[in-house]
Amino acid sequence: MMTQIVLLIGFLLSLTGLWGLMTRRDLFRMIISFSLLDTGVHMIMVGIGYVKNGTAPIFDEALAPAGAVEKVVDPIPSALVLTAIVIGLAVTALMLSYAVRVYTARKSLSVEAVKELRW
Amino acid sequence: MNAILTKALYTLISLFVITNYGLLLGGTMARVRAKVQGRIGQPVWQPYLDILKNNFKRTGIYHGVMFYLGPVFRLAGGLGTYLFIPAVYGSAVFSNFSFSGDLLLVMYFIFFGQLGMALGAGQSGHPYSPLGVSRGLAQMTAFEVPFALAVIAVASQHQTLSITELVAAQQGGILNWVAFTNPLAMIAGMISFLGMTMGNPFSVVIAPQEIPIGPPTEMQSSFLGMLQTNRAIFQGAKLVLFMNLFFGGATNIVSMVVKTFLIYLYTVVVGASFPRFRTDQSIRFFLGVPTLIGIAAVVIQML
Amino acid sequence: MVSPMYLIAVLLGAAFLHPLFERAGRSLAKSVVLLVLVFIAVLPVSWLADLTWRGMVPVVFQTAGFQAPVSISLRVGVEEAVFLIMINAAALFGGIYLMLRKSPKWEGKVQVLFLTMLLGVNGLVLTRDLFNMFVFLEISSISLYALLAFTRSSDAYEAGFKYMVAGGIASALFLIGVIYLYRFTGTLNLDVMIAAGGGPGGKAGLTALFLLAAAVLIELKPFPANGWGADAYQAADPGISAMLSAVSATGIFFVFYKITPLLGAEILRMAAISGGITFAFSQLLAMKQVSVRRMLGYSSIGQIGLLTAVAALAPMLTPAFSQAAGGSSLPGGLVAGSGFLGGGVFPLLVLLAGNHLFSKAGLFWMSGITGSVDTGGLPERASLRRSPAAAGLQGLLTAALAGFPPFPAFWAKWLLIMMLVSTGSYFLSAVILLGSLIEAWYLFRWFLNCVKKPQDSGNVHDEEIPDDFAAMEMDQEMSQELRPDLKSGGVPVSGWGFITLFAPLMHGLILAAAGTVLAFMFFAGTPGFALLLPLAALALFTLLDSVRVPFKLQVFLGIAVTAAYGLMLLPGLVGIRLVFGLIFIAGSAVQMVPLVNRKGRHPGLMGMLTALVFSLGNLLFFRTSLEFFFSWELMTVTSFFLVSRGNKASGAALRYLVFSLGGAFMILAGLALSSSGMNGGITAVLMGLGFLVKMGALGLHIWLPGSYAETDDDLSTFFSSVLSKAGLFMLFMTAGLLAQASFASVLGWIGVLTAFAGAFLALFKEDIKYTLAYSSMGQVGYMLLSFALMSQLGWMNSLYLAVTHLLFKGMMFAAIAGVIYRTKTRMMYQMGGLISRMPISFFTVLIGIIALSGVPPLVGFGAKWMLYTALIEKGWYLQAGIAMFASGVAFLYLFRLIHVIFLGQLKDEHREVKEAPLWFLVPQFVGIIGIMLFSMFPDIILKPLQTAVAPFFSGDIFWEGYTVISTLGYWNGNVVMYVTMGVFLVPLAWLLTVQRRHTQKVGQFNIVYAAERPYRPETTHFGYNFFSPYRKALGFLLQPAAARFWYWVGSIAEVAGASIRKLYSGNVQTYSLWIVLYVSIFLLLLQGGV
Amino acid sequence: MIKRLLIILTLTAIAFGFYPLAWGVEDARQLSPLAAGYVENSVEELGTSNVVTAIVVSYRGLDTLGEVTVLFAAAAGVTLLMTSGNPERRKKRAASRGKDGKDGKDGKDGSEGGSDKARRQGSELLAAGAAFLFPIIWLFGIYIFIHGHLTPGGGFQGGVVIASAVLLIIFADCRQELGHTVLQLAEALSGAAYVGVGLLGLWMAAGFLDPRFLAAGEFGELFSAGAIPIIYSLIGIKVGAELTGIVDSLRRCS
Repeated sequence: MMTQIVLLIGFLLSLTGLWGLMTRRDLFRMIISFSLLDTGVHMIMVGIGYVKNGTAPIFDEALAPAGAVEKVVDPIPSALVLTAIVIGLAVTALMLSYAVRVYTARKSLSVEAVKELRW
Repeated sequence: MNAILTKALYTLISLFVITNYGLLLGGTMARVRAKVQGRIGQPVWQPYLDILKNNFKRTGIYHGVMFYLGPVFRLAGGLGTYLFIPAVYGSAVFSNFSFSGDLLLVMYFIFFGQLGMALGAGQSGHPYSPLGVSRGLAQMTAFEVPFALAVIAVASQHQTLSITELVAAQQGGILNWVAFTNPLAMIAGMISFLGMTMGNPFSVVIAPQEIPIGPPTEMQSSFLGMLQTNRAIFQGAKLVLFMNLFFGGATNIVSMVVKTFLIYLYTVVVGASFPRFRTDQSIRFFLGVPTLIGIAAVVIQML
Repeated sequence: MVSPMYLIAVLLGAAFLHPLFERAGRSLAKSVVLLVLVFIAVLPVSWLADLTWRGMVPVVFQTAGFQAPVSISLRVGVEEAVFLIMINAAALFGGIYLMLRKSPKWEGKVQVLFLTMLLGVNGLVLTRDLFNMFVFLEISSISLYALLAFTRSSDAYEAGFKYMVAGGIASALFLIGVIYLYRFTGTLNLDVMIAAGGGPGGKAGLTALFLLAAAVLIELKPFPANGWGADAYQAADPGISAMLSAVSATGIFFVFYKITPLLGAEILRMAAISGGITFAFSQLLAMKQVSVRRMLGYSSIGQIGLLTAVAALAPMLTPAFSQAAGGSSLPGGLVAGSGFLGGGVFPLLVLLAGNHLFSKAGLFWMSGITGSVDTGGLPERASLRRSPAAAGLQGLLTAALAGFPPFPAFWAKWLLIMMLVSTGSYFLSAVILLGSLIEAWYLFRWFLNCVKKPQDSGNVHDEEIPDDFAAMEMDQEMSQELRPDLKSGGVPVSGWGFITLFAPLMHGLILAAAGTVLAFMFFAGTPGFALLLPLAALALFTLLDSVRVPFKLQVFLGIAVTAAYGLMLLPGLVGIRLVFGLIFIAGSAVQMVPLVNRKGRHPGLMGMLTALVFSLGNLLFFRTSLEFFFSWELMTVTSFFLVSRGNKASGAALRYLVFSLGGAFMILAGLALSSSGMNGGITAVLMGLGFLVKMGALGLHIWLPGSYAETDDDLSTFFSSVLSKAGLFMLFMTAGLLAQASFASVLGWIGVLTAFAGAFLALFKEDIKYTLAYSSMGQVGYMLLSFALMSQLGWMNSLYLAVTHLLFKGMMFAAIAGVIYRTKTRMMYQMGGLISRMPISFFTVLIGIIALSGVPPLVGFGAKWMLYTALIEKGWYLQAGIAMFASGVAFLYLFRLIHVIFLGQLKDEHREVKEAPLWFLVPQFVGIIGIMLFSMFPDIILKPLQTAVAPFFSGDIFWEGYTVISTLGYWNGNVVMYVTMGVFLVPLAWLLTVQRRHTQKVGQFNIVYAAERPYRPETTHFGYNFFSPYRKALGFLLQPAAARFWYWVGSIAEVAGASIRKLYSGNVQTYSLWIVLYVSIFLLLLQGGV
Repeated sequence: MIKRLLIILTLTAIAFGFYPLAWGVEDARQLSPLAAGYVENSVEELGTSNVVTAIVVSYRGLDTLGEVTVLFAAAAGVTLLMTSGNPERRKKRAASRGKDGKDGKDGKDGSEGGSDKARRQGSELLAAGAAFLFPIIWLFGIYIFIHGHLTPGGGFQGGVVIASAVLLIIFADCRQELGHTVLQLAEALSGAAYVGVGLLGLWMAAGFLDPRFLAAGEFGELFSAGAIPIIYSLIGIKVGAELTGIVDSLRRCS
């Protein structure tokens, strides 16, 4: 149940991102929509990793290494999502600087300003 | 050796006959034409006089080698054309050199003289000469079409291209003539013959009446004489050819004279009774009805 | 084996430390980067060595000291090694290209990003872990995103943004797919998944797999979701575009190749469909492009699409491949080769990918070096002519990309079509062939626009008559200034340092070397590698050019090697092959002589020429269809390059290429069909059409006049008198296929109509070369007609015509070339009266036209006699009638030719003209001697021909001394000759006697001219529009119906391209819409269970 | 409008396609064997108490290396985009940033982007707070990445925290000059060191990026789990440096 909720939210988020990407006219808004898409995907990844009433896979007083297998969530998606987040961050940064550049070159942030190349 | 000598002798005889016959025929026809037009006309032997006069003219001018050779080519064309046709069927004297080539050879040898003449006229540098040449050649290609179709029809009818065999196939009764066994071919051929003789309505090439236009424009003295000689021989050759093709050839001189005279008369009559075509008109004419008739003749042979 | 970790470590270390290096000094940094590039280029080579010669098995390298799937593993197998060799080599030269270039400077972050991009691509190729794949994908993509900004133009920023949006969507899909795959299979390791039997089942599993595949496909820029890719190609710096196309695209394609075992049949089918569509549509799109780099970009997209389709079809093709490799259609060489490359479809993929990678990168660089931005040509009327090295290089790369032999794509094309047809997927093969045709079209259009002379309008397909006599002077000036042998040599003046050509040069060399090796592999079975002689000749003369050997020497050498080739080859031939062998080789050797007259340097000319002659010769002794096709294509491409040398030939050359290639593709299809056991009518039609194109049969002839006439004057003769026979020869070779009565009669009609059309069109030409070109067309028509008769006389006549046409057309072309060379004009009416200045040429032409028009007693009549006899025997009466008409018309234009040039009024500016140079006269003498001999003694040529056709047709003609006797008639050339001489000499003697000393020669204007003296030759010389009555009577036949038809076909393609372009509105949101649409459609189809 | 409709249709279509993924997956009952293996063996294999760290740094260390590279490439890209090519112009810009006035925007280096509406300077309060908080945040960041193998967090988190401190400073004073040399050195050396550690693993231990060439140490101690803390620290430094660089080159001062 938990998984499905997370997944649904994740997918909704991604679709929202796509929607914004395709409809918002402002470049920065498009970038924001893009990070929405990313976040949605990350949520999906986390949701996949969830195990029924499991806890974080970190051993401490509460969680002894022995027999931890039944008590923890899947650590792999967490590891992957970590990487994915950082990569998303990098892409967003680069996108932003591109947007800035487009603005300085075309004096406009409207998506209509980036239609020089076509056909 | 002996055989060659006799052959040479025969050739000379045959040429002598055809030359004189051609000249006389020309003179006669000129008279006929005059009569039709209500004139008295020139004496029958006028062509002889012209040739002699031209040949013994004191001064002559020429424009270059090809101009000099042009008439020679022309005459060679005429002589050759005649010499490859058997004039009289079964006669050793008049069989000429027909053994060395068949109908196709004759048809293509006609070009030989045309080409040489055209070259000679061309070098004269006179604009009218190539003008006449271009008209003449254009017209020639046109009337070649029905003629070729007629020839093909005849050849396919008798399954041979050898003139002698064609004549042989027409022996024995007037009904064996191609004219009757294959009338369409005959009609097509005879119409194209009108073009071949360059009389009216296809006479624009040499335009006899106006200031001289056409290949012979610059020709004079013995060059012109040579051309006139050729005209006689060539005329004779063509007549003989058509006689052989369509009218059963001739077994002796007399029948040859009669038949060729009639054939020639037919062209003169037509010429006297029709005005002149422009070149493009005559091209369209020949590629029109006559060609269709020729095709019909061929198609009949196909069926 | 060296661990691939070092590859990663070195790249990363260099990238991380690069700022410090640059602090120490730019040159140091540059050299470090170069070292790294060299290292990563060499490492895979060592792997390949280990894997093949040392016979190691593919190694899987573990990281972090744990076994996969616990840790990430990298695999080094033959596939990885081969692809990395190609990719890293391209990267190395790409780096060198960027380094050698003046601006923009290649330094700082750009170098860093270059390295990280390479790291990403190498990792993509090596890794076996899906998520790790994602990481490397992102590394390469982000580096590329950043590199796009290299040029700092606003377009670059725009393109970069679009690219990032698209890439972002793709990676999102990738992540979803990967995480679900992990969920369903419990692992991220590719090998484990494959071992577990491919991807997970079920709707969800399929969807996950599809998302993975879709992400990779989108990165490969499928139609229509690829506008952003084209934008990037267009806006990026050429060096970066090259990397984009060669390195990144190839790497991502390898990812797709890697995951194909996971994807089920359905997804693979969709990938194949998508790839095919992408290929076809990209070619259509590229056709309309103005920007060179966008055009090349679309071409890359198309090629990658083709690769995708092939990789996706692998399961279907592999059995076909093994069967074909075992079967006859592939020589043993390839089987060994395939084993060497890992077998299966893989070698095909390597050939396609490698060929595209190297040639495309090279072309991108060339566009950067020559500054060619617009497909319409080079800026400020510059022309690559002035730099033969660059022109040759671009030509080579273009030919490689278009798949001409010996380059890898040629073999790939052959294998692919063979396999596709053998598996019965005809539609795909047709699409591929059509696409390749279009691709060749626009690629070579660009090439021609780069090399054409500035004053070449590029669409010269017919004579251009100057407006009036004033224009005539200017025309002469221009032709004088244009003629390379009048200019002070064609010394190459390269606008840029030769060194900058290094990178494309290396790629060219790699491609050539690979092609040669492949040729050796494919022709391993054949005795001797004579098939490669053309390439050897090309290489030899290119070498001579590079060391600046004088051109005259080259010509003599060329004649010598041609003669040697003939001596080596001809003795082994008999019958028809021998006849054509003599035509091809002896004829060419003789006609090379006039080239000696050229001054200055002509790089590439002799090389192409000898290569052309050799490939023609190789046609003679092919045994397998591959050998034939190899030589055929080689002949096509070499002759194309010869045509393109003409002063105004670019348009004609393009037509020539497109038509020849189209014909070749038809032939290829026919061969494939027949090799797959379908010897039905369709095969015959395809191959017959292919050969007819080469012969310029009516309807397929519109390439012919331009390319015959616009070629350099001393080269036209090869096309007219030698090359046009190639198609005829192949018709003879494949006669068995075409022997059915229906085909024969159709061929016959085509032939006779071609003969008529040729003669008729020649009639109205003022430009002498066009007259001769159409005349050749007509003659070939006669040959075709006689061939179609399928009778002894017919075939004899066809061969007889082939030989005699070589003689008289060769010598006429030589004479005319001499005349043009002296008078500096091609317009006949501008000449005239030249007989007094050039008597020998006149005599040649006289003999020529007598022979050609078939007037007795010369050889021409023999042809007519046999033709009509055979036609009437066969019962083709109507054809005979048309043929006679055609020959009459031929007589017209021939007379016009000789009269207007040599007779009539000599022009003032030609009064000092001299006879043509000796080198032009040599072939004329040869021709005259030959013609006289054959006319005098027809039997010395007819009897051998009779024996040549004896194996096919029993004799129904026989001999009686000199008289040849058919069932219908007879002909004694010997006696005819004597009689003609007699009747000619007697009147001549008579004339000489009666002409006494009073006969005198008079001046030019001394004519009876309506009582006034003409003072200008121009006004007196009747030459222009000579047969106006004919035009008046039959002018309506001159409608260029065929040209219109083909123009219509071409415009259909262009319109299609133009309408598809509308999809690419340039709006990034539309682009992303297409992407999502692409995904959703295929996704729904998939879940719909299609 | 048509386009809008098409977009809606497309999105519904793809949502329909995603449906089986979203709804077809139940909660997992137990770990996948691979994950179970990690949970069971990470302690004795690597001696990390944070399994995720074990995976990120060691088992899937190559991913992490690549991740660092991605960030590095992005930083390089941002620098490439944001600074015009030639260094002397960059110097000029730095100089102009040093002193007041509108001459901050010069040439085509794009610094006039957004400068049409002058941005307000950071307030006194912000400046003081930033100065006070800066070391603490730094300390916190360092703590996070050296304890990455024991507690939640790690190199990336730490690096981000550090960069955020710099961001705070820049908020306070946009014209704050950063030591580019230091940044560059830190970035380059930490990255190279990371690669070097990986190679050490290859030479001295079982494979590339194998942290076990150092003693596993006492479980749960700070100096344990082999080279993992070192790697994480290097990552932390590198990430911090790179993000700082990004922030630096993205800033636009009036």
